[in-house]
Amino acid sequence: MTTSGAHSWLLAALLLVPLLGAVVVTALRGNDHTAKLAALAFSVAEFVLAIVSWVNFQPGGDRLQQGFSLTWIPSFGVHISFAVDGIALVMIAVIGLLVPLVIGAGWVDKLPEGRTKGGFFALILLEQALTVGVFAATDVFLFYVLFEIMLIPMYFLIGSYGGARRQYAAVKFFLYSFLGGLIMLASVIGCYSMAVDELGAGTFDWAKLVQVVHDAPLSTQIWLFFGFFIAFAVKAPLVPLHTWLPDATAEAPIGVAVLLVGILDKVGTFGFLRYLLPMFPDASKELAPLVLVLAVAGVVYGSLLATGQRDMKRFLAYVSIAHFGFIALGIFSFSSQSLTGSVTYMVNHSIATGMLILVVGMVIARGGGSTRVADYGGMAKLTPLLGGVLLIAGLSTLSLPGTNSFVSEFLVLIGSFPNAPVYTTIATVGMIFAALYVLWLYQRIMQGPLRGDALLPGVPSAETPGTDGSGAVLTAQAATGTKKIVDLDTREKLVLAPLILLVVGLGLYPKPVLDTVTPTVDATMCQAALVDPVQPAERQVQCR
Amino acid sequence: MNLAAEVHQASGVAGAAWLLLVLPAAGAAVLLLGGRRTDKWGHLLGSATVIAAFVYGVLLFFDTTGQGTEDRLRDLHLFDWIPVNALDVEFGLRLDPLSVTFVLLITGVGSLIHIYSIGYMSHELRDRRRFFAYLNLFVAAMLLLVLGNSFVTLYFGWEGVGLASYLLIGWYQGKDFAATAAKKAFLMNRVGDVGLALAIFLMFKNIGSTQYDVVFDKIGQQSTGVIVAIGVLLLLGACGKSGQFPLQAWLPDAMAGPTPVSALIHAATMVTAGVYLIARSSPLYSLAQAGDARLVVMIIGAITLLLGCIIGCAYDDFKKVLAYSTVSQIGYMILAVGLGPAGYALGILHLLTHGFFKAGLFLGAGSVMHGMNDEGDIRRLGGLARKMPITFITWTLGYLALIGFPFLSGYFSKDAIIEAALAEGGTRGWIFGGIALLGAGLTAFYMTRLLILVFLGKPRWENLKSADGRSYHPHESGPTMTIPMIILAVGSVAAGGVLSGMLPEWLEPAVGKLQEEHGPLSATVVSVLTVVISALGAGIAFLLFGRGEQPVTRPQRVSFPVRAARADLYGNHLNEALISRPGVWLTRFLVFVDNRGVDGLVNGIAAGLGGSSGRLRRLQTGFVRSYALSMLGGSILVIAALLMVRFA
Amino acid sequence: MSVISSVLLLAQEQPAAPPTQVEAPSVTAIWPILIVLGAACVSVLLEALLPRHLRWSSQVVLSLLTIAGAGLALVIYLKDAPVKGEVVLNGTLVVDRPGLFLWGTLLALSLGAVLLIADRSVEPGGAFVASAAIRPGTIQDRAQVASTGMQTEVFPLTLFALGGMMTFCVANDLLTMFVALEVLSLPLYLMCGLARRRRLLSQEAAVKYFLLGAFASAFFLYGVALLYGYSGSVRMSDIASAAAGSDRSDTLLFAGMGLLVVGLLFKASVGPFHTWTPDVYQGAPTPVTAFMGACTKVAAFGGILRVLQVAFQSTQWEWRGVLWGVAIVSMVIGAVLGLTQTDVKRMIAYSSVAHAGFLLIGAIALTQKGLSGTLFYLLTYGFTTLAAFGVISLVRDSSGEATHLSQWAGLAKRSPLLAGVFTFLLLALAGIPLTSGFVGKFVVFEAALSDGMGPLVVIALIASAVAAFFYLRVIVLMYFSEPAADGPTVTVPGAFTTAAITLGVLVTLLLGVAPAFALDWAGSGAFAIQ
Amino acid sequence: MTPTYYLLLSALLFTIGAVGVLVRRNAIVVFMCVELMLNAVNLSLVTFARINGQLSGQIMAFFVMVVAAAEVVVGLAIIMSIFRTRRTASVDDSNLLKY
Repeated sequence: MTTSGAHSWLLAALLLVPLLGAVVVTALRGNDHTAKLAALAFSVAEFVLAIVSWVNFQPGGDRLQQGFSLTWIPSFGVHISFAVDGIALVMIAVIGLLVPLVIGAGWVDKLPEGRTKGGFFALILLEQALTVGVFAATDVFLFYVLFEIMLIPMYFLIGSYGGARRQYAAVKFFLYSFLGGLIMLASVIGCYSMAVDELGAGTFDWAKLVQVVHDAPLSTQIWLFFGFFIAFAVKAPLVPLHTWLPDATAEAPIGVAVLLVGILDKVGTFGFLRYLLPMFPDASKELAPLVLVLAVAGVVYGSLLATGQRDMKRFLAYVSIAHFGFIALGIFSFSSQSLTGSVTYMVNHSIATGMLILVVGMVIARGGGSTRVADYGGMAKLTPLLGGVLLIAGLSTLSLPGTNSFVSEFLVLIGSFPNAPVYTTIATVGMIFAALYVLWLYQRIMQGPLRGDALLPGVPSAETPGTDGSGAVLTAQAATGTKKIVDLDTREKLVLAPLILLVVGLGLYPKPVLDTVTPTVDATMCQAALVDPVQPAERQVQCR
Repeated sequence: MNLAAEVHQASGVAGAAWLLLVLPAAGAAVLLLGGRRTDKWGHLLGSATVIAAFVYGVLLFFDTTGQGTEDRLRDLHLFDWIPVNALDVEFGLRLDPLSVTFVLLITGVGSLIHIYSIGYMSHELRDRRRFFAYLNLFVAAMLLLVLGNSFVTLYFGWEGVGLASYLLIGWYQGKDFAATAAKKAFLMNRVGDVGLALAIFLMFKNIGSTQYDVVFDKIGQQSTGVIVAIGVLLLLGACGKSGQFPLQAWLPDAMAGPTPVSALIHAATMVTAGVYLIARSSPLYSLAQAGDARLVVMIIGAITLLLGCIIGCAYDDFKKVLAYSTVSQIGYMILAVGLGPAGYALGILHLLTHGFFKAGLFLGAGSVMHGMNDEGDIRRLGGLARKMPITFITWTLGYLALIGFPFLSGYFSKDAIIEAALAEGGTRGWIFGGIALLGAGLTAFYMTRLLILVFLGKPRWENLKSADGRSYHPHESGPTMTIPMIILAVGSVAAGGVLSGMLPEWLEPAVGKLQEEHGPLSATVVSVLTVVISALGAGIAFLLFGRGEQPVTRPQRVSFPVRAARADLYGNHLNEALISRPGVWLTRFLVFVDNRGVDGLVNGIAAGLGGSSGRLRRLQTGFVRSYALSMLGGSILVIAALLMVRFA
Repeated sequence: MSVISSVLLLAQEQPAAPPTQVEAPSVTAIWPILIVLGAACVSVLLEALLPRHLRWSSQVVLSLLTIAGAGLALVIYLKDAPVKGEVVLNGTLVVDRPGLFLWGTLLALSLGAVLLIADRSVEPGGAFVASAAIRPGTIQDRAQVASTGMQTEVFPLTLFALGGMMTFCVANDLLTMFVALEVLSLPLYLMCGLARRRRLLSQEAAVKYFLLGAFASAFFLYGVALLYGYSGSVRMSDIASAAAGSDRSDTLLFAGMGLLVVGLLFKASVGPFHTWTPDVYQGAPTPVTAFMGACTKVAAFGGILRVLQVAFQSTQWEWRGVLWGVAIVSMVIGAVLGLTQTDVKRMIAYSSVAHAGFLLIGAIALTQKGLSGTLFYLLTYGFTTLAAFGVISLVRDSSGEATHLSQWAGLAKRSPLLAGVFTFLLLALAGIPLTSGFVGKFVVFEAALSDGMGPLVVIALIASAVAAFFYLRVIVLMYFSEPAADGPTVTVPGAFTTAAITLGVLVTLLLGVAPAFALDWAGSGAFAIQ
Repeated sequence: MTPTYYLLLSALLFTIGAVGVLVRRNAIVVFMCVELMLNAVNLSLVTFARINGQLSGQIMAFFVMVVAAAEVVVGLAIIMSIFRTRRTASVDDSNLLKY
């Protein structure tokens, strides 16, 4: 075992702790309570580890830190080698943050009969371990392996714990990603055999492969590019490869939806940054217009469809699709601002949308599980706090200045503008749509007179807003309590508090994240031989 | 003209300018997080923070005046906000006469309205502290808007005030129309914000920074195209925030919010942010290459001021008339700042005086509605002068100031603008000056109509009941409400006279020297002309409404212009027809496409595979001989293929 | 064998040459074959001589010992085996690295198969009919179903088949190959017909397999004849050299090759010559299906590899395109037809057709990589299938095995362990990483891609994505559906079946996680050409 | 008389056999057709031996006969068993396994 850089034990621990957790929790699944506590303990431990590893990360230092490597399949030069750079690090931190919250949010959820909390949380921890691995893998073969394995726990999470059409959703999710992955496999093999030709001995080491592939002839690059691109475009759903996401999100339990949108999909955009740009710079430049079109299409298309949804969870899926459009836009407009923006967008989207999903989940829980927007209305009267957090999550989703998402969206747009003014302008107009769908949702659920089947069973749900008078009547009914709807309890507050803190904190002082990410982004730009359109007055970004 | 020449680091008193942001923000935070616990003293805390901010503002003002004229541009760097290589957005404050002026306006009027609200919101004690929290939030955001030292920090405040106004318009969120109005306001603002954002992107692309000093320093070297583009995009932002044509439709609806909100946000401060933006960008607009941009600004201003007046003449809703009056007055300001160096100071001057009297007018309206079960239909009011004397007097003073009664504040500011407009010279001068004059007349008309229908004439409400079935018992409001009104009234009377002298050179470091041009008509002629026209308008109003009974319900059979005006000159219909409805259709269509088309294709492929599989497996008949046949066929094919490859 | 070989020797000698020149053939290399076939004869004798009640036990012991012994002999020989292989019995057999690898694979797989065959815990008396002579549907038949007797001839048959397979892999000339082909086929025909329950199906399977098999070997044989006519010899190396330059018309060569290959593809159940596969897999007793599915595939592809790489290397540019087509057809048929199968065994059968397509891709990449990749793939596939059928044999209801998919609904609730194991095997068949199936696919596709077969690889990947759907379907049924009211029970397997399944699963996992050593073996040497 | 004719004849016989397998229903007859194909092969083997002036082809013919004989044994056993069950040797009757 060779280690590169200090603190490689941290990374190893980051990989093993959730794995161990999964095992332990499975063992304890007989007793719900202990299992839940164990799961929470492990996830919190993982979060602490993530923070420690962040603290020990030197942004100025090597690109890849805290790494270690073991030989796996010598005949193919496959190694089990992990390491983190700035981008992977922040994503791992986000995973560490979200999982405990998801566990907390799912604390009291009702599961389908015959399923145990233990099993549920164990799968989540397993998924966590795998995703950490995906972000940290520095061996392309290993990356591919984890990229595919990652599907299986998620497949069972959706299929076993999901809603009515969960089988359809699970299979659809799996097949989409699996097909994408297989096509990527072709490209992986292609790169490998290029390495064989160039170096004599084949290797899957990411850094070496970059060296081998990145000056291949354009035609070759384009083929290999597409192999990776399709896989990643399915994961980070770019229109038109997105249709699995609404189904998956709609059927998955809330916590799983958070992981799906907040973490799994990020693997796609992460792949853009880690694999497409460095390995196929020419192809990336050549095909950037294509990707930009898809990205901007995603922004507009996703936003419009979000406004057209009747189901809250599908709504969330389309919102994410729009956001992934922004991320892709930032990545493929090739400026350090836009790239940094995209990375921070990945982080902030996980936080903001994660929060939004959790809050919507709390709304749904109060509405007796109905996900139809039309079943709700005027809830803020009964649950002002819930209304408040929904609004905060919404504002962060529409990236209002002062919330974390603003920083990233601003960076993406301002960074993309110099290279891709037209696309950026269209995307900027997308900001209006964002406001539209968020406020629409907030109005339908929280504002107006109290209404909706979910809140007032028996009272016909008013598609058209009822008059104020009837609203008053309904309020009276609710007060007399045909159905008891309570505001946030302590557990929910505890789950949401850190998110709100981050939403505001990172909105006002994003520097820590930016400083961690920017050096890695600069390194990526150098690998892809990209130059900032707007150069800093005093210094030019130096390539190591 | 090079503004960024000497920007100094702020120190001493000015060094603590961050207090201006922190005080109200902290107030808001405490009230929101504190929850019910703070119900008892929340309103006091809210007011206290703003008053404290005002006090500091005054200190800051004197500290600034203490500096030499050329040392009055000061930056206060707080921390790096968004630093990524070339882009370095710092979170800093710009302390110069312009921003300090706004600080005084915002905190001053803000304090008054906080105090006023204590009384006004006494009906709904349960939520009062949340109301104050929102007000504080607004003040903080507005201060950030005017204090920020880069366009990004400005944008931060810009959207922050948008949020606050969204929350406050939607205050009665149980009512759908309030919620809708709030949403509408936010969305139309966003349209403007997009313009502002794009302007910022352009700056970064061409200048490489978004800090005021750098931008203003380098803007001169940019191509005309860039300059005009930035100018127009900034204007788009201004239109959104300041309810200028074509984005004016949200402002009247915004009156769904409580009256103090209308007074503070939708009359005195937030809606004037557009004017601030253009004045702040004076180094850009003052450039010779920016002529076209400036012309667009003036056109927008002119159109809006007319449009506002005309609609104002037809409305029967107390607050909405005032709202449209605001629209048109801001039109004046925009027109003024559009005039360039000749107008920045005048625009700001009018902005300040307008801040005083319009806030006063709104508070008066609020006081009236407070006493009349929230009745806003002026046809159901009347003869209230005796019932609420203080309100009547203060309101009348504000009214006189607005219509430009000689030597009240409106007289100084508005006349100056008209004069400057005429002084623009040539047909331009005549057109804009003429419009401005006409506007003055119309303003006098609708304001007089308002005055008569509300305070004078016979009381029409005596045998009426309000919507919630109560009969009206008009009464004067308590001191917390009247005192602010009085103060504002004083302001409306005096401000113009006081400020018009000193403001121009006070602002000079920020917006440049006021260039007095002399148009075809001399100043005296212009002011006489204005007064005459205003008097004319007022007179006509008296003739129409002063005598005889006024119907309680608005007459339906009226001339086309009136109908058009009542329909906001079809602005909303236009939005509806051009944007909303097509948008809805498009969305429905896309949803269909996504389910049937994109997803349908995927499922179609799956179904196709399944179907073909179902059909193909029928070939597995179970008969040995058919299997043998397939084998034979296969082998024949293979051999044939082999031979063909070999021999052909 | 030696008799055959010496006669053949005569055949190859010039007629004039006196037979005295025959020297005693060296047999160290082929001890494994000799052991297996010898033991087969012995066990026939046992059948004849031992009383009924002793047969089962003695047969089981004998078979296991035989396989163990053959394995031992193999290991011993491996120590000092020449890397370039050695020719024995005057060139009828050539024992080279690939051949040895295939032997190892076959022995290991047949060990598992024998364990399954010998098992009597799952079904009292084992999966085989008490006496094949009893007519189905009669009283005696019902009696034999209940009885614990068993047609122990299965064991000698198995051993003969195994011997045939091992010979088939190392045959150096086409005639030996033909004989070996029959030696491995004929016992299988019989074994298919020996199911204890559902005997009609079983017999039907036997008939179909037999008729079609005979039909196919006729093709094979005619191909041999034509090639003999073309090159004047049936030794592969001679054919190769003749193909390199010969005055005879190429029609003979290519027609002959076509027929020959068809015969082989039939055995390997490559589409469109797969038609027997689903019926026979479904009808045959599950242990036999496991044996066929695993071992026949290995042997057949061993033969295909040798024929293509040794005999037809030089003409590859003529025939490669055609086999491309065959591979595509096979993958498509397997993947698409598998989608709508309702019987687990049939489903696996179609999956085997698809896998045959993948294997063929490796086989037509005439490189060292292609060879080692295909060999490795065979190893992985064999064990996975073996274990899969082992698991299938455990899910039973009153009328025997419950192979209809609808009966598998909600199985995970009844028996999580079995569901878990089967899921793992299905994922391996689908080629999910960390299972041997993935590594197998990887090496084969890698070889194909580096040999310039990109498009074929892409088609293969898409096919495997489609195939993944029907594996998922089973998983969905087992985990996400509610169990049927009168669903099947999961029998607790006895030692034998448990051992077989464990073997398969362990190997599948091991080769998925740490494939290095097996890859090295598979890549340790090329075919010996002489 | 050139050996080519023998080759053609054997090809013809092979084809007849193959067609027979396709068209005949009776299992026995089908099997006989297979035997016919094998013997067609024998013919061509012998012919080629003749052409090549070798013995080996003829020897192979013997091998084929032996193997064919073995095949007959197995085949008839199977066909017999199914005949006893179904009282018919028609291959079309046994198609329980399909689709």
